[in-house]
Amino acid sequence: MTLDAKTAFDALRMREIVPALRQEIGGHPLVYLDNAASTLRPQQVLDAQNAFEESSYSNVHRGVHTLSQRATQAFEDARETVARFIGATSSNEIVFVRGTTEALNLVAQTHGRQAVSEGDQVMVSEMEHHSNIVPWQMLCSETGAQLVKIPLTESGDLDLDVYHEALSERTKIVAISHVSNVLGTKNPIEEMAQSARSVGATVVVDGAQSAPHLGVDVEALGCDFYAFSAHKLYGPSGMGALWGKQDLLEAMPPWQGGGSMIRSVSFSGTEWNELPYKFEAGTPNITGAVGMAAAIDFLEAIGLEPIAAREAELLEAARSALLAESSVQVLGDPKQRASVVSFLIDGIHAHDVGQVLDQEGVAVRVGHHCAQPIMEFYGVASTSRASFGVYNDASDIDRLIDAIRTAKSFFAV
Amino acid sequence: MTLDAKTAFDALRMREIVPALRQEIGGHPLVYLDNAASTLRPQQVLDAQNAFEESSYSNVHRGVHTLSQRATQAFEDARETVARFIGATSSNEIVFVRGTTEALNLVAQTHGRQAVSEGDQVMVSEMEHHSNIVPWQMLCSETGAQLVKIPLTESGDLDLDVYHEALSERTKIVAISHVSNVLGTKNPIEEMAQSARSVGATVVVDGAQSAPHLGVDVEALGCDFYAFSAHKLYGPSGMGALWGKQDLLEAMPPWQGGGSMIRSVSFSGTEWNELPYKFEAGTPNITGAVGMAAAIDFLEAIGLEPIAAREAELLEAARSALLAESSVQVLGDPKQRASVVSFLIDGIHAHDVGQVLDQEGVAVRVGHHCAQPIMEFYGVASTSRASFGVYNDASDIDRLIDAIRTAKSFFAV
Amino acid sequence: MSDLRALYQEVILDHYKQPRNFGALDQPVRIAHGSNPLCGDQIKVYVDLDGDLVKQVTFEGHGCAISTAAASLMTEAVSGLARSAVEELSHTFRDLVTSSDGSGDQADAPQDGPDLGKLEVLAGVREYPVRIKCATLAWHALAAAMDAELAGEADQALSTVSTE
Amino acid sequence: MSDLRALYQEVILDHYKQPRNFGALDQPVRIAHGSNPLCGDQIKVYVDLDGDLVKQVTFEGHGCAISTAAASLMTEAVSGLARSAVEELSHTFRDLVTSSDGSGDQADAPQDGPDLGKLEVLAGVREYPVRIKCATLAWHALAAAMDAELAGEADQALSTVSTE
Ligand SMILES: Cc1ncc(COP(=O)(O)O)c(C=O)c1O
Ligand SMILES: Cc1ncc(COP(=O)(O)O)c(C=O)c1O
Repeated sequence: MTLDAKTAFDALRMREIVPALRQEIGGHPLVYLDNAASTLRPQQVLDAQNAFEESSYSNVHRGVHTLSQRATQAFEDARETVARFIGATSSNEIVFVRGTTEALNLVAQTHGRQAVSEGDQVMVSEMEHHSNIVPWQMLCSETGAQLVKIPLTESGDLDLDVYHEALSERTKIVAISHVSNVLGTKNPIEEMAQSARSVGATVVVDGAQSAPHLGVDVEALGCDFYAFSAHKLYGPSGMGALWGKQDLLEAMPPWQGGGSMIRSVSFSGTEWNELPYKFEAGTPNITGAVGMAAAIDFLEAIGLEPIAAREAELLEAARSALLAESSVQVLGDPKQRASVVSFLIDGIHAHDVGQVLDQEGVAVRVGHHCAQPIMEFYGVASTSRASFGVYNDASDIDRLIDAIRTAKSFFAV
Repeated sequence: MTLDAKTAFDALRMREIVPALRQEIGGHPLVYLDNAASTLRPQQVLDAQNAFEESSYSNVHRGVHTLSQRATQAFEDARETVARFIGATSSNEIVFVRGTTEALNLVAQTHGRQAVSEGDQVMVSEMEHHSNIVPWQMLCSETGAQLVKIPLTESGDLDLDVYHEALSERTKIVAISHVSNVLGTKNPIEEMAQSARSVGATVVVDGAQSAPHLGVDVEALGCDFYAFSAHKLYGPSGMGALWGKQDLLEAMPPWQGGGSMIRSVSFSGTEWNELPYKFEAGTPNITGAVGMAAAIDFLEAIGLEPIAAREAELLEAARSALLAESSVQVLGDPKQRASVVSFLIDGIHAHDVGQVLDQEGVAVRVGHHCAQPIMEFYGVASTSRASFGVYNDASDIDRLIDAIRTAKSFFAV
Repeated sequence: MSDLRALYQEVILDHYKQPRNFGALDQPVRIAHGSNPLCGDQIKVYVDLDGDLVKQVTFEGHGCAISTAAASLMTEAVSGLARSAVEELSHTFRDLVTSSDGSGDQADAPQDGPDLGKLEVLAGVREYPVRIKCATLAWHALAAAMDAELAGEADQALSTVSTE
Repeated sequence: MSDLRALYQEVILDHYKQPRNFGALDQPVRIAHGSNPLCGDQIKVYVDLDGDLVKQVTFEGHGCAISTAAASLMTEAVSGLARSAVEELSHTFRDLVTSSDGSGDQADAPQDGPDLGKLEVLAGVREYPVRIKCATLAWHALAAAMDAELAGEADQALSTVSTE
């Protein structure tokens, strides 16, 4: 660990900062290694939300009264924060949504329906989360387009040769995750986006696992859409953002109809509102936006670079420790990776691994992680997964390994 | 006010219970009469959310570890609470959504697309909120169906003769609000639903303004879908529920694809999950569900009957006081009504009314209230609207009238 | 009440009650609509242009005190000016009503640009972000009218959002 | 660790490591698949029926300790019983693993119904709601097999949800 980063994290004393980390599970202090599924909220995020509820909450937009103006201000400030966080040129390009899944469905059901017709192709990778497969499957079955798979290699990387080869004028959309939630693979978006652009395809990036862990710059990535969830970056559930290039967003039809996405409504016809409101029908998650911005403030105060560096060290330390452990197998060995590692213990089903680890106070996720195609590729039904966040440290890895040993001895493997 | 209800509300000492009510606006204690737009949260709702965040938060479903089990339990308990609150037979019939708007769009884009074809009719009333117009307009323009309007009468009631007359075999969907957010009209859903059923139309009820104020029993209403928002019933924003009859929900295709709404995913095909998960793609607003259930507990502890009785008295007192005031006009005089009244002051634009009232610490909403067809019907551009909630009392009406007098004298009308 | 006076200065109330240059022009060279969906306000601005000279501007429509007074004051301020001077004035006016973004610091007001004269009375709007659009509606419509290449009607909807 | 022992009793670990009646039946009268998408577990249950008698039940598949042991214990418990007795046992077993809903009160366990014998070792599952489906997977598949009107294969997917 670099000295600077170490200081930053020591100074944070995470267990004091994140209330949920103060609890004991099975008589042991909680070690939370399920960050890829969802993160725990720092006190300052909860405080920001509570303070907002107590002094500024009201419905946003339209209102003349003081609370409604405060709420609108806070809501739009949050949009600015999100835009800045991912390097968007304008906050008009930020659409607030429930999370990554809703963002991807929005793109599939608006831009997707515009861009894709019978005989066209939509490419998604074999390492996608179901949320970045099913919306495209639905689009393809609706339009008669073909869903094409960018295959995995044994190391857990994408087979880029196949990818470049498969791209053609027929490819209209390429949808890929920035970081895999099972393998931790960090995909080379810049390179992939460049090729996709050369055949005129739009590039949709599932940023659920990159936004919390890397410093993301959507302009530098060269993609057209980027989707992520607040609950994976220490913000509230029920909140997330879709970034899209302004010209694409402008050309897209609205998705949901209702209050706020219209300029005027009458029975003879309705005019849509400008960006981003065209895509935000109904009362949004107002307090959620405030919480998301507070979470971003929290991350930025530490610094995304130190976070990435620190988590990279934890990840490598965890991988080494797991690889050194008898009867333990690690899934994949991707070239570039971040924050997530999946493993198997010979002779112990992942479900039982998760159970024993929980009893030892170590929370990991077990199962197919909503990425069944990866399971199929490796020929396993499920894995155990440890995923890291800002509040983890080296002692958590020791606890993980100890718990794995307990499991092995309990099951006598 | 009945004695019992009085006791209940006195005992509550609302200003102590709802933190946002403790603030001063323009040097005056806040009088919040913008409940139809959104409500303020009682401390106990915030506490429930914070406690959940501190001890039980995690992603729901699938998880073996303790937090994930606690979170799943709390999330599904919330679903039970919501089901019970509106008299649903089974919690499988409760789909968690962002709010009323998303619920209505879900129905329009799934059931609507199934049920409606070219030449069919969708009926909505002239008093609908944009959220219960635009999704149907979009559906009609997509399918070639016709959007038919149930007209208003001068009193702000629906013209039921026209309605019954207009119903035919061609009518596939009737979408109506239970309570108008502008006029306070309480529509006779039972009667309207019965006629609709007799021609085979499904009945979609926008319950945004009824769920917080009346005791709702969806089975007794005789409708097929009922949509409402948590933020209008003292729960969090970004949260709401759609209730639908099980057989209809089962017959509907999914709307959004992703994690949790599938049983299995592979590139050769995907199987949908059972109800209600089929309609809940992605990580839901987990803490929001807990908050919504806490808000329902809060309401039920007071009792929906006392609430309705109390709010009815406040509404009638407010209407009388407004009608007695020179230069003030009240919009409509609906037969049955609840919790909302819109008014105009001759010679003062609603925007200016709102401004002066705000300065006096009285928060009302001004504008078209996302119901432009009502504005058109009455030939006004905008109104001022006072809407009541559990924490309002008679002194708030005095403050409203005082502030209106200030406005009149300030503008010399 | 003192805050109210800062927003609604006497001049504003006066122009609200008795708008100047109210009504259609018989032979306008340009017309533009403006609408503010936020409050349903509609405005129609009539412009009599003579080459580079803005000979006369009038307006019609119904709006709140701020938007009506702002339109009325605008018609007085711009009639008789060169187009370029109108544009400059419009710029300076928008700075006036937006610059301090509610911080209330008068010193933030722009020091350069043409003298705003009576238009200064609208400075109080800065404290009320939601009302800024009321104050600039007529100016947006005027700009649309002047930009329209051909005589005819231009539409200018002030973008806004409406949720509840 | 004491909690773990309550869930994973010795008998369970034994049946997990050495499942009884594991493998296909040569001439099954009924076969059913069961799957638990929660953990990817798949099971295939083979039933040899003779009229009303359940002559033999075997299973194949891969699962966690609980589901494997539950399947193994089930095959032992039901082979040789009348269909009606199997149904009764199945019922009593489901009550055993669900009744206390995690409250841990053994007194809540059903007192009536047939003697569960060794199946009692699975009672600890009650404390772990998410594992209940592991314990009942084989029983669901068995029920599907017995319900299937014709010889052939029945599919029984245990409903579940998966989010993250
Ligand atoms: C009658 C009615 N319907 C629908 C809505 C939309 O609800 P939401 O904005 O929570 O989606 C509202 C909110 O004002 C309403 O009053
Ligand atoms: C890579 C990836 N994509 C998409 C999602 C879905 O995110 P959400 O459930 O917040 O919509 C996840 C969540 O696990 C994920 O890890």
